Amino acid sequence: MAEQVSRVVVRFAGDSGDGMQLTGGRFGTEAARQGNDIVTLPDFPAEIRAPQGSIAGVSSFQVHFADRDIVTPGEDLDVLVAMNPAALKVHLPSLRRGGILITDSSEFTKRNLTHAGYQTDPLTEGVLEASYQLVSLDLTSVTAEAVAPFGLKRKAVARTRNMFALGLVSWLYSRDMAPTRDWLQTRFAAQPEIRDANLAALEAGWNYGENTETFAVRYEVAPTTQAPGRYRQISGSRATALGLLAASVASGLPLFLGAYPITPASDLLHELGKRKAFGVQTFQAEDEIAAVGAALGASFGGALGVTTTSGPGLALKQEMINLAVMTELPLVVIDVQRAGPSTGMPTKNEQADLLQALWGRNGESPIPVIAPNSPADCFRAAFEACRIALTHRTPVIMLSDAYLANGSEPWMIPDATALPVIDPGFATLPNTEDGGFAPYRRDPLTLDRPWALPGTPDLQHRIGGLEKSDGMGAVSYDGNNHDTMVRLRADHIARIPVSDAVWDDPSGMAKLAVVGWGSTWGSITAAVRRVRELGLPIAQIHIRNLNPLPANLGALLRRADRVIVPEINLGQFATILRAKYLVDARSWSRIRGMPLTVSELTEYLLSEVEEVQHV
Amino acid sequence: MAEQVSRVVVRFAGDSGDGMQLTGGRFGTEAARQGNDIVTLPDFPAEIRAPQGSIAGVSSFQVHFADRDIVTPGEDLDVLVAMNPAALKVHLPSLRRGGILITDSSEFTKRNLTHAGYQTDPLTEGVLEASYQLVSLDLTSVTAEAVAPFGLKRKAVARTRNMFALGLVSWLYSRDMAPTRDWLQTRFAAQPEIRDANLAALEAGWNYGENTETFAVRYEVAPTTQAPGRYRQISGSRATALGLLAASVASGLPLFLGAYPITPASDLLHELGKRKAFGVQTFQAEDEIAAVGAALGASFGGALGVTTTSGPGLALKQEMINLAVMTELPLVVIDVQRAGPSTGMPTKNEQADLLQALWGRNGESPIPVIAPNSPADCFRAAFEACRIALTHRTPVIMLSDAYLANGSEPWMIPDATALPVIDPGFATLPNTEDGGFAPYRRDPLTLDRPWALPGTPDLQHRIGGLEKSDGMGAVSYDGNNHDTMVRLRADHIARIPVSDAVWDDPSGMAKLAVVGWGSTWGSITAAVRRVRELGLPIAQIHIRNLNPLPANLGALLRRADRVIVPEINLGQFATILRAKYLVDARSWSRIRGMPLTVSELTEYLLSEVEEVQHV
Amino acid sequence: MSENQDQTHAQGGLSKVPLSATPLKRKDFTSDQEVRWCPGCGDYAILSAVQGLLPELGIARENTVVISGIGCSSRFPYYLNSYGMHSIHGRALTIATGLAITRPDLAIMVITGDGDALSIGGNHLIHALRRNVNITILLFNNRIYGLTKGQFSPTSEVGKITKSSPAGSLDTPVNAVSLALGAEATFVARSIDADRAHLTSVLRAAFEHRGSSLVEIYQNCPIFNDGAWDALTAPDSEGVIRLEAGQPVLASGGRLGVVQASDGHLELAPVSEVGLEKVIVHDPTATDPTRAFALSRLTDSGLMRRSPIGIFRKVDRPCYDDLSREQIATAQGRVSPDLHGKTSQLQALLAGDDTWAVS
Amino acid sequence: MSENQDQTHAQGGLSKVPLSATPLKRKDFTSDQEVRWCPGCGDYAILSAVQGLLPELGIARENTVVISGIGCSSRFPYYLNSYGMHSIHGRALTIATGLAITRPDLAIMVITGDGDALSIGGNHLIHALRRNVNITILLFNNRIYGLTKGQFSPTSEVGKITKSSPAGSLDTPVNAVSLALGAEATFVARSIDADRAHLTSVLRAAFEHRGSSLVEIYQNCPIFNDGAWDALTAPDSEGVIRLEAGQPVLASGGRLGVVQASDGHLELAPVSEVGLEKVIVHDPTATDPTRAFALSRLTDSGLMRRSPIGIFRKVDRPCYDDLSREQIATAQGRVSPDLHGKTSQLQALLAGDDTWAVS
Ligand SMILES: Cc1ncc(C[n+]2csc(CCOP(=O)(O)OP(=O)(O)O)c2C)c(N)n1
Ligand SMILES: Cc1ncc(C[n+]2csc(CCOP(=O)(O)OP(=O)(O)O)c2C)c(N)n1
Ligand code: SF4
Ligand code: SF4
Ligand SMILES: [Mg+2]
Ligand SMILES: [Mg+2]
Repeated sequence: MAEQVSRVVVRFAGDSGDGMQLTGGRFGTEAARQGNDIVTLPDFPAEIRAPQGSIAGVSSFQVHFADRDIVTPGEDLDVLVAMNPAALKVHLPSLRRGGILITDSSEFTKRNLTHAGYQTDPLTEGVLEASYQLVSLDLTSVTAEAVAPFGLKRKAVARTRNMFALGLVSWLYSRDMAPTRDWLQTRFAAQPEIRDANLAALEAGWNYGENTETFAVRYEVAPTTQAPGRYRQISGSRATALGLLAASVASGLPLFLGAYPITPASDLLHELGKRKAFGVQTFQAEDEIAAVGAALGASFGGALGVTTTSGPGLALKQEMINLAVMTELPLVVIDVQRAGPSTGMPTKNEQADLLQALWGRNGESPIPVIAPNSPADCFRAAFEACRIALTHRTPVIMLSDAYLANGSEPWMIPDATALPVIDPGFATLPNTEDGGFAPYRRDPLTLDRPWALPGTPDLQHRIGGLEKSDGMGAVSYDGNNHDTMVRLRADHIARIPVSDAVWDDPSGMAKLAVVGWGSTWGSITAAVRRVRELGLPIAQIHIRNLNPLPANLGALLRRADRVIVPEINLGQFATILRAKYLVDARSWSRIRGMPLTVSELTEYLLSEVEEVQHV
Repeated sequence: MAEQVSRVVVRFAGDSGDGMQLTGGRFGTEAARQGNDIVTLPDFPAEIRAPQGSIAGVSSFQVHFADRDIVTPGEDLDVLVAMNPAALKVHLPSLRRGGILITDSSEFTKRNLTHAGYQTDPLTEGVLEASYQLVSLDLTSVTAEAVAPFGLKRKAVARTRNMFALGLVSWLYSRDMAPTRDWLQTRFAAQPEIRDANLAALEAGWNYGENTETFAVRYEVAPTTQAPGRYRQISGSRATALGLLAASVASGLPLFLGAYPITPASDLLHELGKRKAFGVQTFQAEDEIAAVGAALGASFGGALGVTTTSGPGLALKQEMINLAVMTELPLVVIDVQRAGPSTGMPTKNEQADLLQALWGRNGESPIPVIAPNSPADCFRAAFEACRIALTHRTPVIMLSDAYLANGSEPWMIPDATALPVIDPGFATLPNTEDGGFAPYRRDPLTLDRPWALPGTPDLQHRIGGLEKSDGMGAVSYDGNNHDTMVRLRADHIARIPVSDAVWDDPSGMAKLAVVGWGSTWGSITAAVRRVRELGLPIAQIHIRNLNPLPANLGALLRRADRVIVPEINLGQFATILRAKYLVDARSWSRIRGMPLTVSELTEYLLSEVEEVQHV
Repeated sequence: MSENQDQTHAQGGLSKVPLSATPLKRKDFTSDQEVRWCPGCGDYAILSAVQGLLPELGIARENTVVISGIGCSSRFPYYLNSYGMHSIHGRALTIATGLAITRPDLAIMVITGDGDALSIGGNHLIHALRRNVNITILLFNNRIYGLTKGQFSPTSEVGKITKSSPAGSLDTPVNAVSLALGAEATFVARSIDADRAHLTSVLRAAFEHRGSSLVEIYQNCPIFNDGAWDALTAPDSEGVIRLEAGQPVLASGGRLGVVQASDGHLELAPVSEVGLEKVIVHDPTATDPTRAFALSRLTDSGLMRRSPIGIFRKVDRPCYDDLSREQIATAQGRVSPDLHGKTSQLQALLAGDDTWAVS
Repeated sequence: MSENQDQTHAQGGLSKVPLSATPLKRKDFTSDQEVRWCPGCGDYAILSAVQGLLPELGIARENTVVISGIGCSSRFPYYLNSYGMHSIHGRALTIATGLAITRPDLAIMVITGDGDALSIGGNHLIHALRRNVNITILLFNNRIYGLTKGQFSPTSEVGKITKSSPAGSLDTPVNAVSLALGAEATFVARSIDADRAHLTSVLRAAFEHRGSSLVEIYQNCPIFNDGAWDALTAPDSEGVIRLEAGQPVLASGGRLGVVQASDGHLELAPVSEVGLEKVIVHDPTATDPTRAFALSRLTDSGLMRRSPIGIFRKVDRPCYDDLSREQIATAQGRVSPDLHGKTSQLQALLAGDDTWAVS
């Protein structure tokens, strides 16, 4: 009876208090549980709770779900739920022509309309119906009726409107409601009236779809074919926290997090704060400098020292990170990038901290940099950052971003017993002829230095920020020694093994390569797919290790006639590629605080591919 | 009677307490006054006053003077004055075979020899005489005798030894002693015995040369032909301070310096602290962040806000500099670079903060960067940094370094009345249709924004670190606006006019271009001269504006078959040139805490030139 | 310090700020920006008190400057029609310091929060206070990080459960008044968002003080820390202890009085038992800060069931910016302060005292 | 706080540090590095006192860690044969904090200077003190920036002429003890480089204190600030006022005594006039810090002709690192603290509570 569709984009939008994050999150989970691939994108109001009903206070959550592998949260909406005029104002432009628009007419009051900047009520003008399937109902009344038996206060009743909306949209896409009902049971177990009211609202929404003739058709999105296994949905923040935790278990070193709250990195502090049973100690410091200092101190003592922050905080931490470079101690720095410069747009996305991460310190200060490419990939990237830091005794920066941190996707749960062991290989014995300890006597192959912990008898030694003599590590002002050490430090990082880059070109005929890093992987991959669907050849290269770069990258780039680097910055990675490989890597950038637009990128790539393939 | 020589390098070396800086400085001034071109290079012991007579405590001052234009402090010494064994140990390797070695034999005690790591007394071994003209005298006794009439304490007597040495070397090079005598008269006017003792010691040194037959020949270095005018000798620190002061006068804005002491930048704070008669307010802040914050606050109020620091301090200031980028307020940041990373070698030279200056901030944060190329050139660079900051409303970073700050050279005193006027062009009237003030309504040509000072009626407005709407400058989270603003900020800085780069190639046949920036100008110029003296063609390009780069630079680079970039870092400017112009700029680097060695660079350039010219 | 200088310093905090030509009204200080705090936020009341007070001070609007850091409270400048800067987290005082040193003609206010001023910005606070820069500091204390959505702050009580301290925070809270007194502050006061009259009077005194005036304002954050100050007004609490110069220090509607223990610390005792004559009389102008410090310890930072409000300390000390300008004036002597007239002096300096001519 | 926890905290500062198997001697703590301070620098005496004290504490050498910032004093770690880090300017306490939280088995010392601790590092100092992290802090106060060759520091007197203040500095000096007390410190003491016995006894008490112990040490810098403390021993000075628990607080060889004024602040008075019974008796363990604060104000920071030395305050309060470890222990319950045994727990966490299977 239901019409089969392949992929759907739904956005729930309303006032901050309307529970849109919860509703959208739940709808995404429903879809994932039913075997769809999903990608989600929350969008919070900037900073402070803005006045009710205002444009600034609009909160939204988008769910893209499909019967096949998808990589972006989607762009053109199939369904928009707009709980008030402000939400309609902000989000209507994203709804595709013919899409379904669900609104709560009771919220279209004079006051709210003015707040949203409407002169007249758009619901009554008849123009919306011309372009969209408008479903405008008095959600407040219908919900109130449904939850009447439970004796809730007016405000509490209003808070169940979101479940009505969820029920309605769930009906529309033929979702199985049982898991959501279970979830409500658990969530509100302690407040029976709230639980029952929410269940009733959910039911009412579903029934509304079932019983009225509002919708001409109902849809079904078949499960995708996924690798067999057990799955969960995971956000980038949570995946990062789990990756760090897994590295702690895999290395046997307790995890210490030094952090100062900053959007959008604070969730890592919140997540890890809950992991005391794993021996995780979280320290909310007085500022970013103290946070990274404490992490370095913990590292010095043999813990897995981690600090988390966003761009402005990274700037503050650089002096201390440089001390970690000089002392060659492990340190994991996670920068959840946001839109800059300065305070910029703190809740919005950007990937403009790459050069800061690589070069934002005084002197020659080489550091490995890693970037995950999707929310779930944050797990692997965080684990790898820890592994490199611990085994090579170096600070490592992981560049996540606001989109990765808040976005989520299904994730096949890894087998904890199969995690690679991380061996910190602490020094326990003297390493000089006379029974002393030379803290900078390096492994000849990897150039890693030995790492001896306080408490180890006979290996007492002093390290610090002054230049040190090769081997012994004593303070040295010798010019030739300094030149040697500067080069040794650079070489040490350059030797860290990283996986080869992959030239992904199913056609085998591509002349144009698009190169990306970090969270733009989703948009780029989607755009590349569209180009290929149109029968045009295009190669994709995605880089996770930004320093050192894969050894084969130069060769891959030279294989292409044209190299395009889409980024959410003014071409930072393009700069690196050009400098290092002398290839004419062309930057394509859109810096709008959100993921790159697939359609726009596709169009650009198409024109470029046509140029290189046919000329 | 005296033998004419063209150029001479003299180094005075001794214990920190021996007054070598004073002696060398004075000898340099003498030479400059007599019309020689000079370049000087002081070398302080690292950080703390080390034990007397120790290697770590050796302090030296080198003077290169010539009958023609010179550009480096020289390398192979003609004369070494070594006041004690440690000074001999450290500096003997720099003395050329056949050079003159003057030592104070009374300091070659058992204790001092051990301190310096000598098993036996090198003065008595007879080997020094084989390679050098050794003049070993008991300076302590001869000086004591000379100053006996003035009844000084033992310690004070010892402190006049340096004047004996100065007198002796001055005799050797036929210097005119009158100015030095005058200078001593003034300096010690308040302490007549000290004054007279120093004069006597100076005289005694001169007479020692005159009367004994120690030296076979005496030398003369003729004056160079310099442009007519009045000259003085000037160090980079002083020139920088004067440049800032001149900009304050030229703009009519009071100078405010916020600084936190750090080697080798502290002298700027000390210099400007003395300029209260010019209305200069210096503020020694609690840290680097407060220092730059105060400077930005002063700028906001309409002063010429300046902050001075070195590498680690720059790292700390970046978050505040980024606020200046966002608020588009003038701010002059002077980074006197030193050897890093981390604390590194704080008294040694390096030019490894270039990438930090350009890119060490979160987000897209473009900033003009200027580097002086010689001590005297710091005047012009500092003045220009202020001019750009004030007229274009932007932070500007000037990259000086330890060598420039401490080095000195003759300088033709500029005419204060001929300084270009700097017009800050404050806004005084509303600039919107409705009589309001739009702080980001830019000049369409330069993209500079209007700058209205607190206290100006009717122009009240608020600025800050959040992204702002184009024109009005209200807080904006709009994605498209952000993209616009990111590009506008970049474009604004890119449009700042800078002088074209010069392709300096007298032969007109060069295929190899050597490109430099900052203080390596001296070494590179000297090496280029040597290459040309050998009849080989080579082009030199020196860049003072590192951002924006000269508009013609790409064309110049492409004119060369090979581009070499010598730097005291691992190739930071080479990275920029490669990325921007896609030319195979090759880095040549020696990171030894001191200027590039001319002979080594010459050798390298010779082999490269031969390769490109003959193949 | 010469007599003459002392006189200068004795002038009030606004003595060098031009007056407004015409009387101003509250609405003159209202900007066109929509106020974006949460409904019920204590920040509204504070904004309103400031907007009410400023016209009364009589100073020119354009000579009023507000510098803030980052935090909910730090959005304040947008809502006040004056010059303003919404700067970066914890650093407002550094910016204000540079401005105050160079511009005696401005009334400079710093708006900051408990996180902004006491966590990341703690060092700048103590240094501004000891320098005594002429700035009025409003510290909005809601005992929480509001803007970042609810982590504990340096003023949160031990054991506070927040997103970042799910098992309870461990840090002993900072007492802003004690800290300021330990940092040589010359003016330290405390008030409450809800008490408009008290807040206005304290703020007025703060503006009139020449030097750094710190005003801690207990502010409610209904979203992330609602009722943080409710214990102060709970019926069984000892509650707010009002400090008024020359008055005995009483609590609980006069039932309790503050008395000095033998070792100098202060305690509350029933007035009926100890007698009113034993109750200390408040003197904020005492040179030695010990008594003010003792008063600051009456706050039970954990429970917050009692706390003094009012002006703890108000003493005269030359302020940094005045001294800095005096050094300039002294150095300039009778020389024209007009920089354009300084060309010949500059010429002399460019030359230095050791030059030679080449012809 | 449970009884059980209180017991833990009551243990001394070194209670969790392993003891040395064999008795150690001074030379065991002497590193092979040549000491590079200037001749006559007060730092030598402090180093020597520490090298003398450490063996007496009986703890294992390898469990001793020194973290320093940057400054002359901060070269200290190189000279002590223990684990050490010469870190960056002002930040030693942050590093020590992370180390202390994760490693209860280490005796952690922080070496810092008046610039390092009170200027750039002031914020970390006040936060470490209020958190009461188990660290012994030695603040070498020479009232000058030594390493950068002589600029005034936060403890320099007003009017100080230095390279960076040719017309005299303007900043009111910080009183480190007052500041620490305002920042909720549990252990605050002061000593003098030259008084080896006093210094050793104060340092011993500091090590034995569980929590942050701040010891300010008056240190002479013969090169850039020679005689900064000489007024204290000048014949006509009131001089050093020794604080000893349970003893009356006297100065000038017993001629003067410290008495309390009516408003709680302290003054010196001739004992013969006021009578010994009026002289206050020192009790560093008083819960309320008012008296300790009053004592701290006896220092005349400008002239430095009198100043108390000894332990101002020493009170028990749970320390941050112990509490943090207790939270872990509580959360772990009976679960094995061996991380390698945590794989199954990790597996459960990786899965979360909402999973589905694809087959
Ligand atoms: C360098 C930096 N670190 C962290 C942040 C994130 N941040 C913004 S405001 C804030 C704390 C706000 O608390 P408070 O100062 O008490 O102000 P409130 O919001 O409670 O008024 C934090 C941690 C930031 N913006 N910049
Ligand atoms: C970030 C940074 N800023 C500034 C400096 C320069 N610096 C080194 S030590 C020091 C102050 C030293 O004074 P103090 O802490 O009193 O130590 P002292 O040398 O007197 O023992 C300064 C300003 C630095 N190394 N790093
Ligand atoms: S979060 Fe709290 S402090 Fe911030 S605006 Fe809302 S109520 Fe006010
Ligand atoms: S400069 Fe002063 S503090 Fe530094 S080592 Fe020398 S005497 Fe000691
Ligand atoms: Mg707050
Ligand atoms: Mg000092």
